[in-house]
Amino acid sequence: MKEYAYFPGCSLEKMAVSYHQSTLETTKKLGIKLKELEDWNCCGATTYFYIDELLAYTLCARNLAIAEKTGLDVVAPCSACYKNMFFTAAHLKTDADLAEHVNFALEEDNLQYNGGVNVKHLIEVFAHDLTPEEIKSKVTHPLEGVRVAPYYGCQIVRPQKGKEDVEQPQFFEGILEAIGATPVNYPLKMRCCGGSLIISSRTAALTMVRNLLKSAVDSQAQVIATACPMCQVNLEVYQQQVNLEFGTDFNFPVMYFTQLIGLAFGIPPKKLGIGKEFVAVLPSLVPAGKK
Amino acid sequence: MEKKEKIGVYVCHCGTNIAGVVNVGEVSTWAAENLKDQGVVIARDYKFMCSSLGQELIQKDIKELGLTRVVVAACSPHLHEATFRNACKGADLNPYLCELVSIREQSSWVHTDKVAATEKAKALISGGVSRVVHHEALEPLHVPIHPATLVVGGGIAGIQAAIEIADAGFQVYLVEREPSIGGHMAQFDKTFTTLDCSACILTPKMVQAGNHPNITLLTYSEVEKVDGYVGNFVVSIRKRARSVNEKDCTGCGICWEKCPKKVVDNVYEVGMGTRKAVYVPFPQAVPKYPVIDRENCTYYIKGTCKACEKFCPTNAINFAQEDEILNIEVGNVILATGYDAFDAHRITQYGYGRLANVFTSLEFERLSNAAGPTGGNIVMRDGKTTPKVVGIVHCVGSRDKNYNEYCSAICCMQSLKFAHLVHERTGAEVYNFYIDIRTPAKGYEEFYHRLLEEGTHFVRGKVAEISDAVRLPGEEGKLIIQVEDTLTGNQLRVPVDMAILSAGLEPRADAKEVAKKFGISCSADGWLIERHPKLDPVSTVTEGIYIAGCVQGPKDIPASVVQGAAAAARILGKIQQKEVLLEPVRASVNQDQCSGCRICNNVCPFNAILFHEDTMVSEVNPALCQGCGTCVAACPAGAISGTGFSNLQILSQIDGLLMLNIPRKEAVV
Amino acid sequence: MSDKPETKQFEPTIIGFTCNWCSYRAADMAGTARMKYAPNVRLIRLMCSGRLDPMFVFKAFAGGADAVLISGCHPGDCHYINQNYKAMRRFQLMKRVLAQLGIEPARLKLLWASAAEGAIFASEITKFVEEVRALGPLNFNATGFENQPKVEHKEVPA
Amino acid sequence: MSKPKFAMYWAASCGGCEIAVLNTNEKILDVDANFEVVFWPVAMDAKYKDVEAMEDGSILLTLFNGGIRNDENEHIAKLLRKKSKILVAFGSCACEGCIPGLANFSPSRDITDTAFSTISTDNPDNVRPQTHYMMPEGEITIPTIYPVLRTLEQVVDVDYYMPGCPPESHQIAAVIDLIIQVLQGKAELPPKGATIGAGNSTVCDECKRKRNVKLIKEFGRIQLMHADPDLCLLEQGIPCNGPATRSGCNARCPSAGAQCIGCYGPAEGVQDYGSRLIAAFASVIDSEKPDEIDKILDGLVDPAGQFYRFNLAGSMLRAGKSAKVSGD
Repeated sequence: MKEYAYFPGCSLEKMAVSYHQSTLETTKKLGIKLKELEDWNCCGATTYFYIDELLAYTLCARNLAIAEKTGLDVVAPCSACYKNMFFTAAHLKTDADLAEHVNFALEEDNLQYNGGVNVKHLIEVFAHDLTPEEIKSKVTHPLEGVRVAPYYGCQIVRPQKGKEDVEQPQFFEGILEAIGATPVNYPLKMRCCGGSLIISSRTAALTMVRNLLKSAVDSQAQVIATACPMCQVNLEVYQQQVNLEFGTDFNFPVMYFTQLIGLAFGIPPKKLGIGKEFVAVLPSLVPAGKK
Repeated sequence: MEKKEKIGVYVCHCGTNIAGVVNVGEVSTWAAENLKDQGVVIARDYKFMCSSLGQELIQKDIKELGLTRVVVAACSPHLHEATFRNACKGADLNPYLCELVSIREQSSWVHTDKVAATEKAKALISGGVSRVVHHEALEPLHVPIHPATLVVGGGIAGIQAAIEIADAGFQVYLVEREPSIGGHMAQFDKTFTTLDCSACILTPKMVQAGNHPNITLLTYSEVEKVDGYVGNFVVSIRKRARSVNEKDCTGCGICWEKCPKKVVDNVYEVGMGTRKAVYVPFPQAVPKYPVIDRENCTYYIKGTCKACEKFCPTNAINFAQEDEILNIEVGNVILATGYDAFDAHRITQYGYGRLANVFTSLEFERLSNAAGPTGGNIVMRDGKTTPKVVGIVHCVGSRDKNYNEYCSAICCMQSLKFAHLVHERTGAEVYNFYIDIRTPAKGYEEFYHRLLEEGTHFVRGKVAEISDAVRLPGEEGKLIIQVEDTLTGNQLRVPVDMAILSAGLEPRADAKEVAKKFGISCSADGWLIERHPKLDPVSTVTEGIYIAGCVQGPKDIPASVVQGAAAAARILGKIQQKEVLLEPVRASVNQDQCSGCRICNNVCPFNAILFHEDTMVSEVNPALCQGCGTCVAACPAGAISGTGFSNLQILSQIDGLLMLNIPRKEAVV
Repeated sequence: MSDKPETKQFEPTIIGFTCNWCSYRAADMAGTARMKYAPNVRLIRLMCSGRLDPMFVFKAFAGGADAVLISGCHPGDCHYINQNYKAMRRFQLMKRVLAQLGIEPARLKLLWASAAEGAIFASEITKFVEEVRALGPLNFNATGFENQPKVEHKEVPA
Repeated sequence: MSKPKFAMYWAASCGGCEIAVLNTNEKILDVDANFEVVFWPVAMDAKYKDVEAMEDGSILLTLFNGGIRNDENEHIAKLLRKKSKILVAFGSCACEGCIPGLANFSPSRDITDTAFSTISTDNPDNVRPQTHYMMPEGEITIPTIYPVLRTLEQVVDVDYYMPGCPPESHQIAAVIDLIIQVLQGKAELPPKGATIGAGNSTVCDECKRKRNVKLIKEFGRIQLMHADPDLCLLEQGIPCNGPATRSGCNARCPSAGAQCIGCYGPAEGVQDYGSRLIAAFASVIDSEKPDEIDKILDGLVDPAGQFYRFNLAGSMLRAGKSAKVSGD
């Protein structure tokens, strides 16, 4: 049985609770044990690294130190959490001076980080640690004919791991194929969703969201699959704002990839947090008769 | 030391180049006094040792003082070792008894502290003197030369080389892997700047090579094994079964007309067109005999068909034909195995293979070629639509740390040629996206200006992405080229109908194996290494092996032809001499001390070490030995010695450099 | 070494082995370009770094060198195909033996330099000299026997 | 006519050399028949004084085994040199330092510490030997230990070298025969400086194992490997010193299934035994990747011991840095 240390991150507690639920449901089905870190803290999000780098590293290192005690790889479902933890782990490995400072601070908490943690994004577990056959074996309701735009966002492959293609990766498509869906060729799959610009530079962010939605429509997708709470919010929640700003009429479903997998696994939609969206999920995905 | 050597030390001022930093007078006086015990009988300093007066000074001393060894402290041996060796030879002293010590490149030019530089010069001379005592008089090795030559690769460089040698009256074996000679040049439509039709200038050469009485053409063949050494190579060549008897075939073409099996041609037509299972790659192929592609032929797959055999008027089809191994003897070899085009799939953001209307340069060559799949019509992938806007991306896979750091040399000119052809034939608007425009040969810059006048757009910037994600009005159905115009600092989105990736050149996928087979080396990039990048560009470290064309590095047709001819000229010179002189810097095995442990056997990359099973000893073939000395160091029994770089020479030089050869008087603490 | 004044900073003596094709030419190149570097290294030209016999290194240390530099063509660029790999393997094994003999392995340096890398050659030498200076003199005196205590010979009682 | 005089002496050595001499069995009687044994501390009672009283050059043949570890060794080496016509460095210790020479890895301080203050030593007051000590009867002295062990030739001029740890008895017998023949005028002495009682090539020459081209992916210790009994051991990754070691032992160890450890010393013309093996082993390692090479080298657990077990004192460096430098 595969076992990971699980770092849900703040978003999954409230805003992205459906991501949290669907993650737990689908991994349970696949026999994967996610052990939530004890007493984890915020990853520092986007902003903290620009305010106090050392403290931000320490913040992430605290989670890493807790994870190190479990001896497991740590998995983060949020792309920003993943990126922060991954970079922190990488920097601490190469910068002895930084490691010393950080460990000095961690000592206050009786913690120590020795550089032994492997950080993974949740999607890597599905894409690399599981074979397509393992996923296929759990599929009871293949999403046949459903055209999905795999939206990677800008952070998942940004710290390049090994030789993987960072310009046109294909692993998300692989997961979608395994659950019977049809991944469309989505040219902007690696583009930024605007991230926190939605607060600081609203028009710019809305333009980015508009481009992503338009490209999904042009690609004849029926739904966008995401792997990050921030992407999900920008693409889904801000659609009405985009429509107001640009005179468009998007009403385009956006779902976490784990929700799509869960549906294919025959998990009841409610358990996957479906029903809380701003844009209704495709009726074909949740046919009548299923709760 | 039984006999005391008489050594002369000559310290050069090199004008002020050396004397400005090193106190040459002090050095020479010091050498005369302190190196006396080593055998120094005279030490002089002189303004320019390399001048004829300087050389005469040495020669005079050799004659009058009976010098048996000479040490010259001057510039790098790479500059003047030959000069001073010849000077010694002129005075009847074996040239190998002269040692050049570099006190210019290694002292005066690189140090500012005059005292330290002078002391270092003394140490270097002391090392040279200690070493020269153990030099031996050497004679170059004489090896006879077989007059035949092997040319590997039938592209333009190989063809040129073969014709030059054959015209001079000597036998040439021209080996080509594909069914026809011609190489990449046969795929091209026009050649840049002159816009000559490539086939028009290449075909006569191919025919000439094919018909030449002194050229044995071995197409559809590959070199399996190379043994021997300069002047005396024995080469095994696998002549793959064509399934066609060459002596019966007339090349009439009925077989490929009747063959029912169509195959996508991934070689000559780069996937843009088809051929039959029995085929010649292109109409002007030399030789004219077809080949049956056994992987795709219905008979070989299913056991029935034989349409070609039925219709062949001369019964030339031979399904049972087998590969033949030919063993030939040659004196010299030219490697002209060319290049592979960069695989544009690797740059995923340019969408080649994903976006239909992204083409590679070789695809465009076929597209624009009158004999190509579209009859020379420049159309989009649908086979009919003429593009209105075409973008040409330079440096695809070149000058890029992620792929190849080097410049592929031909892409700028190739792109300009494409721009011209597109413009001329379709009237489309053409954009060239370039990093720098490089036009460094006769008529090239002028061609660039011609393109500028034709109205081609030039955008300086590396293309970030080619995408079909439309955003703005007017972009529908187009490919969007995203690029920063680095001259204006603006981000551009250029909608085009067709994008052409001007792919760079890469070493052949098997370049390293080929190099190993022939005992030469590849650079880290994979291009074969020439003996000297400037002064000896077509020979290699292995005597008798020459390189020509793109196998040595990216270059265009004129440069390839030049190298082919140059390699041929070098070989003709060698053949005319009938024998070759080899540097006597060689290793040899003392047969009494060798106990056949076989540690040295595969230490030599030139296969110069032979193991005799009967006597259980190893032996170095002096003609194959390149004198690196690795086996000398590797021999656990100390049974291998190196002429010109013996242990004694080097150990003594260490002693000298550390001044251990100088009797310590009161210096001992 | 003994011929240097005590008051000045320690000036190490380093023996350097170069190959004829790359690193010696890099030294030439550094010279032609008048790049300055520390004068402590005295170079020996071998045809190839593959010629490097561990004995040469030990001889240099035994003879009073404070450090030894081995240089050759970059891996993959050897003029003799792949002989520099043999030098690399000997270097790695030699370092282990030196460590056992109590000689700091940092006194033995392997430097790849192509004929074009005069600047790298020069700066690496200067860097190496500083590293050796920090290590201090090796004082490895294997030729004499000066360290033996002087014993006055008395009649040895039977 | 009186018989020519013979002497044999042991300095820093184990005594194995004398046993090897006795192992020549009845050949020892030939020695007695042809020589007058004047000095041989292991076999007969003699005093240094008696030797000192001899005329210079009056002993025809002296076999000297053992290295020079202290001032007594040096004194006797010089004394015997003066008194002997032919001085033979007998056995590995005298020729190249051998096992006693391994002490050259450590400073002499550490060596005495090991002898007098380890956990197994019953020496509560940490008594240390003194070179001079006053007793009521007068001053007594013991020899002074030197910082490093030297070979015989590093101290005095040596005429012949006879390697081996110990020299094989059949080789000793052959040398005795030769010298007797020389005495009888039937043979000539080899040139001065020659190695006697051994071959000129290497152990491989006498080894019957089959040899191929070598490419080593892994080194291992012989007890942990299942070695092919007919194949060259080195090829199988067992660090066999045979390729660099002088022949003369009939490849005893490899024939018995064990790797050669090099007791016969360097082959003819070899200047630094260990260097030869370092270069040779490294040359045939089958890897071009530094990490992988390091991993392969990890299989050689004690490289300095492997390459210099018998030869350290006679090697180019002669000793480790701590033994050399801390000449306190």
